[in-house]
Amino acid sequence: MLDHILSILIFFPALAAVFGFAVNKNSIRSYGVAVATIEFVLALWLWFAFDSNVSGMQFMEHIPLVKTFGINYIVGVDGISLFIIILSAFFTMIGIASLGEIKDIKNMIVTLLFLQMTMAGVFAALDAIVFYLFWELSLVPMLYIIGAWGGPLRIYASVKFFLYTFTGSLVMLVGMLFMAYFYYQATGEWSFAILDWYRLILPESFQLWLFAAFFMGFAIKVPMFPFHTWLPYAHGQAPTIGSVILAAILLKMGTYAFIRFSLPLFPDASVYFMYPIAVLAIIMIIYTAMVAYAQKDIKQVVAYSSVSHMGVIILGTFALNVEGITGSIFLMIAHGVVSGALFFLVGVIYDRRHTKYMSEFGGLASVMPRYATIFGIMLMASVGLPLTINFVGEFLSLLGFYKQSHILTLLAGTAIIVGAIYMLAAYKKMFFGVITKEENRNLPDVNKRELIALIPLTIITIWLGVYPKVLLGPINTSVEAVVGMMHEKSLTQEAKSRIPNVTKDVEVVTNLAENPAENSQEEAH
Amino acid sequence: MELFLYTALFSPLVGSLFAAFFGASKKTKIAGIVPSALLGISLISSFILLISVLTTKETVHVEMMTWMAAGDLYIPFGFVVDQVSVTMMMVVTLVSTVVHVYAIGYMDHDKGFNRFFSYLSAFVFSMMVLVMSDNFAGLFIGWEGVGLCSWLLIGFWYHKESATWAANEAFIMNRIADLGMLIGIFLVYWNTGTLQYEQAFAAMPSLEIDVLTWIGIFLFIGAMGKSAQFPLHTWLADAMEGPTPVSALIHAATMVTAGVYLVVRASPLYDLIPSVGLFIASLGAFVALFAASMALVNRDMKRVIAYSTLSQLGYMFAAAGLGAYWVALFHLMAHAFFKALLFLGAGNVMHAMDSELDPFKMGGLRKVMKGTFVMMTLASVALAGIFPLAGFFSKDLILEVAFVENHYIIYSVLLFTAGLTAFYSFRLVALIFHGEERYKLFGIHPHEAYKFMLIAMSPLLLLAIIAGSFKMTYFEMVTQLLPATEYHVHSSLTYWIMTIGTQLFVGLAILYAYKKYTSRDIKVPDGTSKMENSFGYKLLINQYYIPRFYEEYIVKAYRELSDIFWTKIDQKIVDATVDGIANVFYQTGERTRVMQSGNLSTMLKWMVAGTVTLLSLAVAFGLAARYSGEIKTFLSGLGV
Amino acid sequence: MFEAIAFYLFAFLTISMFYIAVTTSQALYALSALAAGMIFISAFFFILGADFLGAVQIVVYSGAVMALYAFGMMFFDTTREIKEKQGNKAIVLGLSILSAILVGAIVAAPIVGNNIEALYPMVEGAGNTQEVGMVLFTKYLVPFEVAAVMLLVAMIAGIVLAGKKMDLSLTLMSEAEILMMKEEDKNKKALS
Amino acid sequence: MEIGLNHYLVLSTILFAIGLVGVMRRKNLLMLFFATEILLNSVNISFAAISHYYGDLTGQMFAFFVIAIAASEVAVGLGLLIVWHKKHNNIDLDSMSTMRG
Repeated sequence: MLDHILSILIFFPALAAVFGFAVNKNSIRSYGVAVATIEFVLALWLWFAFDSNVSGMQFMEHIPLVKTFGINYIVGVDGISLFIIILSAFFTMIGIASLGEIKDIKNMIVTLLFLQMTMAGVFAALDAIVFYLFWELSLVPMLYIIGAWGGPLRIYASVKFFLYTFTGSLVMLVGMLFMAYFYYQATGEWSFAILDWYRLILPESFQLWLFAAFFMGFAIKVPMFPFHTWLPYAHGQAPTIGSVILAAILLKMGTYAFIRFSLPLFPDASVYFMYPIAVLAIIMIIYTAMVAYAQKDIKQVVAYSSVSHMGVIILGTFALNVEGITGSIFLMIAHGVVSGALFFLVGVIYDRRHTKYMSEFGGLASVMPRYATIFGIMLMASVGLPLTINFVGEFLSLLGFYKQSHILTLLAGTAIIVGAIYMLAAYKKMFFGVITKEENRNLPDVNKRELIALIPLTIITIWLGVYPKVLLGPINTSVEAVVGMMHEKSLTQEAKSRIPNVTKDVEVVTNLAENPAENSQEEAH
Repeated sequence: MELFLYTALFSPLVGSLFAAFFGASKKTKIAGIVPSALLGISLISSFILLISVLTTKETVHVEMMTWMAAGDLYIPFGFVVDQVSVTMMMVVTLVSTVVHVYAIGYMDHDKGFNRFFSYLSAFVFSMMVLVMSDNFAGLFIGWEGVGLCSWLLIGFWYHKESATWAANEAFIMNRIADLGMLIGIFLVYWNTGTLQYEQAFAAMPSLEIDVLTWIGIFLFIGAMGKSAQFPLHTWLADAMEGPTPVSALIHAATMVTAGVYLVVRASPLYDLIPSVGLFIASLGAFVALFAASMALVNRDMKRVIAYSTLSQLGYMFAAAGLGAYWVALFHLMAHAFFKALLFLGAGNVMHAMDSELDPFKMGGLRKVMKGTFVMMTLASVALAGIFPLAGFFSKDLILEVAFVENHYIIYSVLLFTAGLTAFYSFRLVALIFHGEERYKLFGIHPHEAYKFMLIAMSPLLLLAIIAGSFKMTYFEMVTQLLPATEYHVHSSLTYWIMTIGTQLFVGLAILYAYKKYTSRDIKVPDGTSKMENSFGYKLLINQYYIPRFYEEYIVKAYRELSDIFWTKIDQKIVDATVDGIANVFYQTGERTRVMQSGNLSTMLKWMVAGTVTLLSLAVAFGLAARYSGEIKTFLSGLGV
Repeated sequence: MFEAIAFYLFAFLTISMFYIAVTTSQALYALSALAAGMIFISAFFFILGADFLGAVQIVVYSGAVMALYAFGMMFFDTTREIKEKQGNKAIVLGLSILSAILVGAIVAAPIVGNNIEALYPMVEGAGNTQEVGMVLFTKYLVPFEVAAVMLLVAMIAGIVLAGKKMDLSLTLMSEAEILMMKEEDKNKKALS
Repeated sequence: MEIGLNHYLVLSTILFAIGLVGVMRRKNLLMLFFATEILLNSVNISFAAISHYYGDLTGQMFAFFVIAIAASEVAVGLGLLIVWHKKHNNIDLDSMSTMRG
């Protein structure tokens, strides 16, 4: 069973979702929880069986799909993807368990299970086509969740979300096809397997174009400034569970893909584009933090804060050294936990008051002390206080990038200031002061079902903040391999010096680089 | 010894969690007593460690577990008890134990009693982490931890707008400085490859002076925030919105001195960069004078003491900057005792006066509050630096340091400030305890605080009086770690002239204050007197207009800029572009929809038109392919 | 010479006939003109030596097709004028001529270039009908059969369409009406 | 004054143009069918001509199939036309607008 655990992880929820249609409406909730729990246990089992000393892929499966074009069903995990898969299973579980009273609950649970399949698929896929398939499939359930259960502007928001991200990924698909074509030119065989692509050394000019193509797809998904405007709408209109999954997992696809594709495939281009991307990331951090400060709607604050934090993740990724990349992967997990929790918390108050405007609240700390406490902890985590989960990631990301640029890190570091400003301001508006609205006077505190989601998240937030080593170990091992490979593969002097040499044996077979002229001639024919 | 170390460190945490357990329930005394008792244990453990360090001269160094490890970075949870940290531990645990016990009485009537103790103990824990950590990252944990607790405690009465505002201000100001600190830490890591104090400091002498200067500057920026040095000082006065025990513990004795601790801890670094040290000293002297001047006129009892704290922090930085680290640390310790005492006394007064803070509305309180009167007067004497109280030994030493190091400007500034210090301290004492009983006009019936609160304060009183006598023992202990420079004025004549002159100067200032503020003419100022309308007074009472400047040009600008970013740029430009692109497609569809009129005849026309287009394309490409050679030669002939 | 005269004569005739066919407002005139044009076209086939094709042209067009149209017209009220609102005539003419020229150009392109080869050269000495038969039943056998099937299908379709219950339209009826109709059918069957 | 292939092609082009004019300006469906026949015939002429001048029978074959297709088109088209006429009592193109987008 362990040999196929990844396929089980991917397809079990989808299968269960299909059966879910047949389940009685009254028992669908427990059915959903049961399926999601099994999925989560499977994910935990994967972690147990995972050998954290191995840097390469584990639990690989290989089934040929289209042999002529080298399209195969290949899945596998390493330290980079393992924890995101576990996190996605975890969020599906607590998401379903804490689902409130909504209409068409059956459809919602089925959709969530289907979504879980696509998420697991994206992070486990090691074939570009399979990856692309899951990547696009993940849009569908999200579109449905926003469009069916969203707020008043849901149609606009969901269509915008879908078309925007879809456009980006089409550009990415073109990039993938080109990549496979280059592979064909170099070796005479077609292959879409990422691990095969890793062995390819591309001339710098090709790298730049391909990097740009992949960048479009990833950047919109992240979302990077200036491609971020779909996100506030999507978050603003999505139901709580939709926002949670979107922020916690779906956004991570973009940053994960940067590490899985862009860095190892195009090391020279990564170095070439490092500064522009870092500048974008810094704009993202500061600008969206300021926009978040201007918001009147608490959910929008959290949404924009999400973008701001993603900026730090991007920055860590493009630090191009072990510290930075490890930090950015850890921050993906951290941000997933924290922003997921914050969206849950916003959902709690929205369920009670059916408004998200901060001016409607005030003085909640005295009415809902437990809620205020949990919100406070998550707020501090979001601000990046040490001993919470976010700090570890942010610290490592910024530390990593400091090696590349002092000034830019100093600017990016303002994240900890501007982050504190909007978060504290929002907290003050909502929880401090005296109660001004009569409706707020008798709000019930968080109930059991909400605690099911919030307590584990709080525990994780602090546990991983104090003892991040459990995650950092495996991540570090895999990242070292990636960085080592990037150093080996890089062609330009600049890249060699920017990417540290982590001595690991990396096998590099083909080399388009040696005769780029010939290849470009071939292309012209 | 490790056991004592862990006990000293973790018992406040246990106390905090214990009190937090009762957080949401009704007030119970036990939520205050248990944390206080646990702090007592922590105090005893610290004391045992102190004795051990004193006698064996050995430090205790433990590594609890790994915190972060990635790439070459390795950060453990490591703790060290050496001569410096044990001093700080003693100060922290002692003052906090006193404050805890005191707060049981002070917070007696407050709804958030349990919550208060939870926060307070959490603060002590953070402070202990800060001082005991053996690496920069651990220091940063404590650093941010105390910031968090400070935020919680300043905003403790969260229903008050001013309190929450002050809390956020403090947190954000500290964050600005923390960024500097973080950058300093990054610099240390990338240049020395480690964050452990020992290895990092060992590697520093081989580094370039530029790098060291930057490290020193950035770390000091961190210290500036926490110790409220100019220009990040405004939060400290506003932080007085918190309950008075908090002011005593956090904003006088411990947290604000963390910056001084950092500089002392990083003494091997600052020894290498004397220019930065001089800057620190100059800034310290400036802040000492600057803060003292604001304290002269302020009409809020707690704010006066807060400015006095600021001023004394300036003294400490002056000493530390000049390389006299042990002197700075000594003043830190002495200051912690008498300043905490002063604050707690002020707390008693506040209690008695129904939270009235304006000393002009008090007067003559010595009759009803004997104990408090004695304590506050002695604390003020200590603060003013009169022989033989603690302040004399530590503060005089700083003056001597400045003199011996030939920094006469700093010396004279500090000397002048000493006079100011004496003046405003006794202005306060005189206004509160002497003169007419002006409070009667406001119908207040003052009463003395609980007895056990006074008893709780007594250790501080004792130490404020006798701390000076530990000077030599202390010197011997600390200088095993810090540079053991003794500061002696060369000729004994100069020494005596200086000392006696200072004492006289200070004494005169005290007398002047007494004379001015015990007179019967003192009225509650109503903004009409000549002095109140003078430029100098206005400047001082408005804190040099710095808070207003921040509000007008930074806070407001930030808010407006944010609004512009959102409404103008994000919505009108970025999002509008995206929607614009989508609109192009949409409009194209909308326009071309006319083609699908359903009228077959029209559609046939379009069909023909489409055919024509395609055919012409075919012909054009056919021709282009056929004559490609000619076209190329033609184009090259044109020079394209 | 004779060929040239014939060509120009028939060209003139066809063009004028077809012109009448597309311009006249009388359906009957149009029909007659079209039929005449078709017969004139067969003349070109004869000139070009495609005797078989010419015969087919006359039989199929002037016989079958025109007869069909004539019968069709009996169903319609041909006497009624159909108002033919016209848009911009210039566009219509311009587009037509342009596309015609382009088609001509494309068709002519390989011929001008002289680079097409005869795939199925004419057999010397054999009559046109023979040649056609040989090619049609060897190389084009399958398309021929397919065409036959297509004609059969078209025939059946024509009968079904024209002969169906013509007062009903499934597409324009609502669900309920269709259901009702089905019910009626069932009842009828049950009765019989 | 030899008649060459080009003459036929020009003729065919003219006829095609006439057919297109018919397609575009006719509002009577029946007339539209007529115009279609003209289009098909014009093409047939060029097929036959090319076939003749190149001594290749393929052209004639195509013309032959075109005629077959024309015949079946008429059969089906006319059937549909009758159905339409029975229902709406007219065959005016402008009245057919159920495809309005």
